Amino acid sequence: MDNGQLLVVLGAVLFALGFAGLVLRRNVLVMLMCMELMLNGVTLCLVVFAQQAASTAATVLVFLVFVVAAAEIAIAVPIVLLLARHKHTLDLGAYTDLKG
Amino acid sequence: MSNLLTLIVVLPLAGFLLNGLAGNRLGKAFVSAVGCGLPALSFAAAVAAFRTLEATGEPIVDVVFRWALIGDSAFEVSFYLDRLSAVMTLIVTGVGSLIHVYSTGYMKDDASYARYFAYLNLFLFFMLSLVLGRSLLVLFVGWEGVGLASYLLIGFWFEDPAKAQAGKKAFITNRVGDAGFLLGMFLIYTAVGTLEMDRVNAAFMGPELPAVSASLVGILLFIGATGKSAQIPLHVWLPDAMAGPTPVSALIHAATMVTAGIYLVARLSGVYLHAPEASEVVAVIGILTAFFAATIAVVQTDIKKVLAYSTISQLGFMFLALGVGAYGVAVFHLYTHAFFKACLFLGAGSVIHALGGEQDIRRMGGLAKRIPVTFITFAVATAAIAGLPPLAGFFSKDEILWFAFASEAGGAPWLWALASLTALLTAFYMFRLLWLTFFGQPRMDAETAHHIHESPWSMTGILVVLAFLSTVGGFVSIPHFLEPMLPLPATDEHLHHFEVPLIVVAVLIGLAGLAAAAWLYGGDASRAARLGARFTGLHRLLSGKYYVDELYEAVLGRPLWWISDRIFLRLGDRALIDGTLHGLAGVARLGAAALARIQTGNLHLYVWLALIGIFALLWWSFGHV
Amino acid sequence: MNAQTILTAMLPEHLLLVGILLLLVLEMASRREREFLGVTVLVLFAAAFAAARLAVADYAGVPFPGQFSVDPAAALGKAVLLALSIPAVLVARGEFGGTRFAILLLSSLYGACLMLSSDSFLTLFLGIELMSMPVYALVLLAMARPESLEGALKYLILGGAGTATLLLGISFVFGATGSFALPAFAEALDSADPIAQAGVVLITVAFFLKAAVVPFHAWAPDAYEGATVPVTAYMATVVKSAVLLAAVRLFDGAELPEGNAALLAALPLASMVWGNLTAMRQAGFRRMIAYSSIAHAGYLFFAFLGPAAGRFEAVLFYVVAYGLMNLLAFVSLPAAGRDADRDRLDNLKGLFRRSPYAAILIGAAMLSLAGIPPFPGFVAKFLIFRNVIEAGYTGWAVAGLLGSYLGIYFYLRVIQFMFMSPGAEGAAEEPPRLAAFAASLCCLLPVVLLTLFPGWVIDRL
Amino acid sequence: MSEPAMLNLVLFLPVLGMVMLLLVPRDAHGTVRGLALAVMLLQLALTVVLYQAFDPQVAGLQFETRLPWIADWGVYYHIGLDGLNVLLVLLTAFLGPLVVAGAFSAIDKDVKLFYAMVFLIQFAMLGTFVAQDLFLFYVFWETMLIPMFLIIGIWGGERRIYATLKFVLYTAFGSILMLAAVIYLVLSLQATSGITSFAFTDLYGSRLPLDIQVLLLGAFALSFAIKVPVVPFHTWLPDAHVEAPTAGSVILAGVLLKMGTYGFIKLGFPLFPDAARALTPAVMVLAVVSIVYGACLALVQDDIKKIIAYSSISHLGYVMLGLASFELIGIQGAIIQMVSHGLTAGGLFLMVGMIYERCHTRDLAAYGGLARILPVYSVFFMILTLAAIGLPTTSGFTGEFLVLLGAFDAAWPQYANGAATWPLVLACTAVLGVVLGALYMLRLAQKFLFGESRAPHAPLTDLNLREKLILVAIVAAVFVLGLFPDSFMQKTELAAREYQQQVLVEPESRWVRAAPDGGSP
Repeated sequence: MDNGQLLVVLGAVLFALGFAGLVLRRNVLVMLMCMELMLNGVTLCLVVFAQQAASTAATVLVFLVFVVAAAEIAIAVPIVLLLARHKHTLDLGAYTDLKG
Repeated sequence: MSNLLTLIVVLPLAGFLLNGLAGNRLGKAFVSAVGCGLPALSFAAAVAAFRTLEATGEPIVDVVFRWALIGDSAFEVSFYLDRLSAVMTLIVTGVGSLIHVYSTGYMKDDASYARYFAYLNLFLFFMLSLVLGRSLLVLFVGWEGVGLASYLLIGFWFEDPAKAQAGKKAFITNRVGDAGFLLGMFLIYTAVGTLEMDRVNAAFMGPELPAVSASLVGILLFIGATGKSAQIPLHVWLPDAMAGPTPVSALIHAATMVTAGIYLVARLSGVYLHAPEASEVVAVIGILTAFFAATIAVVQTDIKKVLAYSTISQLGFMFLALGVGAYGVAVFHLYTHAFFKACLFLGAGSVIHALGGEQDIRRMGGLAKRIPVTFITFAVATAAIAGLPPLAGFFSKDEILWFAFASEAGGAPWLWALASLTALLTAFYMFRLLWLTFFGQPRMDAETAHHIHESPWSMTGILVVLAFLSTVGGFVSIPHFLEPMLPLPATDEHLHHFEVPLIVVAVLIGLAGLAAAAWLYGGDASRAARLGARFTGLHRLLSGKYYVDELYEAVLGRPLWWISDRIFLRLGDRALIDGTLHGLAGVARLGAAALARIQTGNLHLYVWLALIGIFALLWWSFGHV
Repeated sequence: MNAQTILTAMLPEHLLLVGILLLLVLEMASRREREFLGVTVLVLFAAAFAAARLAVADYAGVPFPGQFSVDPAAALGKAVLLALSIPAVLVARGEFGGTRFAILLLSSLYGACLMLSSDSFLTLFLGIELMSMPVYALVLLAMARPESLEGALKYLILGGAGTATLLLGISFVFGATGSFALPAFAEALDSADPIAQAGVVLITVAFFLKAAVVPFHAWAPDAYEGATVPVTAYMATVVKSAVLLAAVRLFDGAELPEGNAALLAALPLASMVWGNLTAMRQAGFRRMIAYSSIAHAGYLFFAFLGPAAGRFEAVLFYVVAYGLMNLLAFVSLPAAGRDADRDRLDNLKGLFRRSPYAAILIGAAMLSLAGIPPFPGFVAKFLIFRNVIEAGYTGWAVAGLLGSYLGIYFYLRVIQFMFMSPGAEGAAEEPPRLAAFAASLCCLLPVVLLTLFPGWVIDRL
Repeated sequence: MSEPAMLNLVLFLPVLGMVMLLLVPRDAHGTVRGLALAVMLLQLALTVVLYQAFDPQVAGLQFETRLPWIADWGVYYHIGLDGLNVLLVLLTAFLGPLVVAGAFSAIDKDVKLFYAMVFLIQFAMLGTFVAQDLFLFYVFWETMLIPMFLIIGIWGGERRIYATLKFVLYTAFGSILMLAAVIYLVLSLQATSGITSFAFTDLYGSRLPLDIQVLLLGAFALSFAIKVPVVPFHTWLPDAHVEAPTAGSVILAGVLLKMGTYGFIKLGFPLFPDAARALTPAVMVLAVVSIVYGACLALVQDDIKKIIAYSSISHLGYVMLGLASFELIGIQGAIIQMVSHGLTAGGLFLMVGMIYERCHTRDLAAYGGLARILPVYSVFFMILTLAAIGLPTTSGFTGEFLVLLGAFDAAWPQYANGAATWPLVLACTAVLGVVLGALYMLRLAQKFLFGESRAPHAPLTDLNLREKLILVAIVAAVFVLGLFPDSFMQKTELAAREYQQQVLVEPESRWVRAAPDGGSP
């Protein structure tokens, strides 16, 4: 098992960790971080594959991912802020008005 | 005139339409004119047709229109007049017209006078198409039609639920018979390929028989006959049918409609000649009906009910004749019976009329002097039915007895014995009726007694005519007239020396009945009372009409209702079918609730779902690579 | 690559861009909402028209080889999407906080267009993100209602997870095939390499999530309910359609290998049942439509069981019929004081007495969504299931039809409210706005066309 | 005007009527009613002209129109008259004006919408009958649901919502499976013979392997059987009838149920002859069960409408019996019986509606002796009752008699040559059904018309002129069909024979004999 695969697995693990975080952590901000974690996992995989295939396209995609991640946070943070102001908590459990 | 037959049939129909649509507006005079005139005309037409038949000797066929042509099988509406249907037509139109005239007096004060005559004419129309119809189809049309007319007339005074009920009962009971009739008709059609009765007869008389058991056909058709002619087991409706106006009972339930069954069998004699089993059934059913009906009649107290059971019994006699192959004789008895039974009913009507609606003979008596004409005619008719010579009944009944005894087509001593016993009973209960009604002490309350009056001439006149006919009618030998088409059965040579003794016996029987009745009911009828007290059980059984109605109700009526209500409606429809559907709907609703509950609004749960989904898919796809 | 191609091929996109800029400028100039509305509609119309022209002209051009190409199908798809968004805008009057709504909408559409002519995963990814992100914001627009925040959050987080999943899938496919070109997906579909398999699955999941297929649907009801009517309409029709059309482009020629059929049949079937059942007990119109859209996503993905050739036709016709009918319902919704009231199904009670035509239009929409003839929804459904059976998946088709049967009830329920229930107490009737009328008109005409001459339309797909 | 154009006109007149209604102001009830009646009468007139022009000597379609609709899939707008649908079209057009006129006084809420819906359903029903293209047929078949859903749901009784949903969901379930079968059938034709077509004539006489045929026929038959309705798929009918407004019941009983039987004779059996022959026993058994079951249930009802509703089940059982006898007489009888039932049941429902308008109850116990209070009404009611019983000289007799004769005619030989006894048993049972028929109908007449007079809302006014005219029309038709059915049957004879051939002898068909796997995809 060479480094490449090792890193891919690592990336996958990061992704899984992020996902797990989404499921387990109650704090909304932490959940957002977990999302970032997922994206980082993906980035890692991408970089590895880019290395193997020596493709510039992959590298470009990596940068795209950064941009997207940033954008997502940019939208997410105000939402969280508004929610926090509204509910006075960051606990996800509080946000269950929409259901059924 | 080519389509004379159509005219015969259509005239009463015109009467029905005129009276039905315009009767109430145009007044009673018009109604009576139309109601009696058109039947009379059609009687005239019948006579004319009869003459032409006599002249040519060839049956008259009159095709009206084609009802249906399907593939190569055509159903035509056509009328057919031969000697048999000629006799019937004359009886129907003749007696029919008389009773119409009688009705003008009897129904004089009834509110729905027009409706009454409309129905009566409608009945004649259907009865004539029954008699004249060439194909079984047309006959069936008439068959059901007279049923309808009888239904309407029995329930004529429909405000009384019991009367309407009686009408319904008659209709339903007849329907049962009709089912058999239909099956028989279908069977004939499949076997012979036509429904025209002359062809059917020809086919069965022909060289090679149709590939079907004639007996089966015969029995099926006979089921229909039992319905219409009130034979066991479908006799139950006729007594109730007395709910109708008395002239109706006379016309429909004595003289004409109920004899349709006899006509049917005689008409299809070709079939029955090849159906010994069927004929045997006919004979046995006939004699049994005759006997049991007679026994019941002995204890009835309603004047019309007595006559009703006597009618059933007499019809039984006719079927006995048919059963032993003496078709002509059966028609002969039909013919005489039409006269004296009509006379009796109309007489009864006159009595009821005189007593202001009283029908119970226990509250009559001593009327002989008060209403002499009615009495005399009634007495004559009674003698006729009792079979006293030289009255009409004597000839026909005697011939029946003779053939029941000696016919080679199923005649047997026991038939004769039972028939004679029945004849004795007949004589007895008829004279009993005569006595209780006309002799002895008046038993009605003073009020009624005060109002007793002889009926108007329009009624009495008819009574006289009918009485006269039942006196001389016997001298017209119908069997002889019908011989060409309905040959009498051969009789056993060895028995011929019995002929004269039998006649004597028959006469003695009649007189015996007379004597018995006189002895029992003479004076204050105390002997009868004592006799009744002696045999209470028997008495109850008889006055209970052997409890056949109750039996049917218990065996058919209630179970049918129970099954329909409990099994079909509650269990089948509500529980099983709708239950299942509602169950499914409930399942869907529950599912919806369950699924909606998953949507708790908790994001974690949502992500869980996604996660599970992903892993499931991954696992699955690795499984399937 | 030459400027000429870039100009013509990307004309719709360019027009959208122009529109955005124009609005930005306008915002400085004036605050008149009507003008923003006018401009937006104009731009959308122009863009749609341009796309349609390209499609009719059978134009095919490759501005950015390997990344972005335009073929008639893509152009047609764009035209449909752009056209569908017009009614949503028309009823959005009052939703405009300044120009935000319009700008976000246009940019989201830009992303949608990008998806439809993407040749590589890069463009596809870019398109999807560019389409989704503004929608997160759009959901947020109804800030007045706290639920909208919640809806936006849920949408955002699940959407983000979807993005990540997509990317991971992409990277796996890339790893397995060493290429970002879309055909790589088809390649991976057949390959036995577990990495490739994983990639395929993850990408499919991402699309399921964006199109709200069970069990990745959970965000949809909340987001739909959180958003305001026009936004919901936009999400339910345009976004979903864009995703599906993109999926068609992704699968392109790929026939499903026997094994993978269930992959694309099982979950859609599940979402038919799930969506239809859950919709039965909804009290809010948007939420009900959300579940119905979940079910419809199911039908749409069934199209992928069918032979590759027929997919685009089937999906496109379906989204047209489905989108039009949804919009028809949304634009005909009776206005009410509060947006929340407007959403309540009770608000529809006795609608026929108050405004018969609105009731009739909504009714028609419901019946069409239920797939009852003669409405276009039926032909669309017929087309899809015909393809499925043609591909030999009779069993799945029957199952799917039965699943769609479950849906009939709740659509009828709406009609029952409108026609058979006594009127809602004190439902104030404000006269229908011109815009709303125009909106319903530009839904209705195509609907009539689709109803009477489906053949004519299908010929042109 | 050429006949084909005229047929199209007849078909689309109701749509025109709807458009015209749009222009009428909402509250101008008088105008709406007048317009509706006028359109319906015009339609009837045109239909009669067409009927006269229909040539009984010509086999196959007449007044045909065939235009491409969805050309890609071989779907055509293809309509025409043939022996099987000509009478039903006539019946539909005949009942149209009566329904409209009958509703004049009954419907006073949303009048405009009501007549629009009546038009719509008229359109859908006519379309179903004249369609010669499976897709078109299906579209019309389903479209019919919408107006009926509204008619029952808006103008119905207390439990109308339950009833109407039950009706729609019941029916839609059948149609869904039928849709699958339709698609499958067309595709297999495509696969076996390369023809892509929905035309009946192309699809007839499928050569699929028996098991597949049975499945497909099952799917078709289910949806038809629900519509007929055949026991045990009937429970929607009583509810629908009871809750529906008079007009709804009349349409339902008069025409709509016939769509089911028509489906069997026009599509179900001819499309899958082998399966049809294989399933005949089942069909006949169900038919007879319906006859008896329906009659028994009618016997124990106390709601007048329910009695007539269940009697419909029983009567349509006769139709099914005739169709499944594959005997010319039986088939002809079945067709006549369809029309006859349309007249009698329709008429009876109208009459129930008339009394309901006066007394606002359908409970049999509430009535009695109407013959005294409402003589004219009672006469008509009696006539229709007797027609329902199948008394000779009425249309009911023509139908029942021929059906039973046909059934017996088909059954007896099998029994005689020892092949099978069950057909004979069934035929005889059906004949006994005649007795039950008299039983429940007379029970109704008995309690309703006779006995001492009582009614919830005395004094009652007898029929007015409008009502009289309606009933006279129906009764006249009943007697014409009972006394002179010949000319009608001539029109249908060729078609009936064709149908018989299609099922019994293997006809030449567009289907190339398929491979065992049915050549299905």
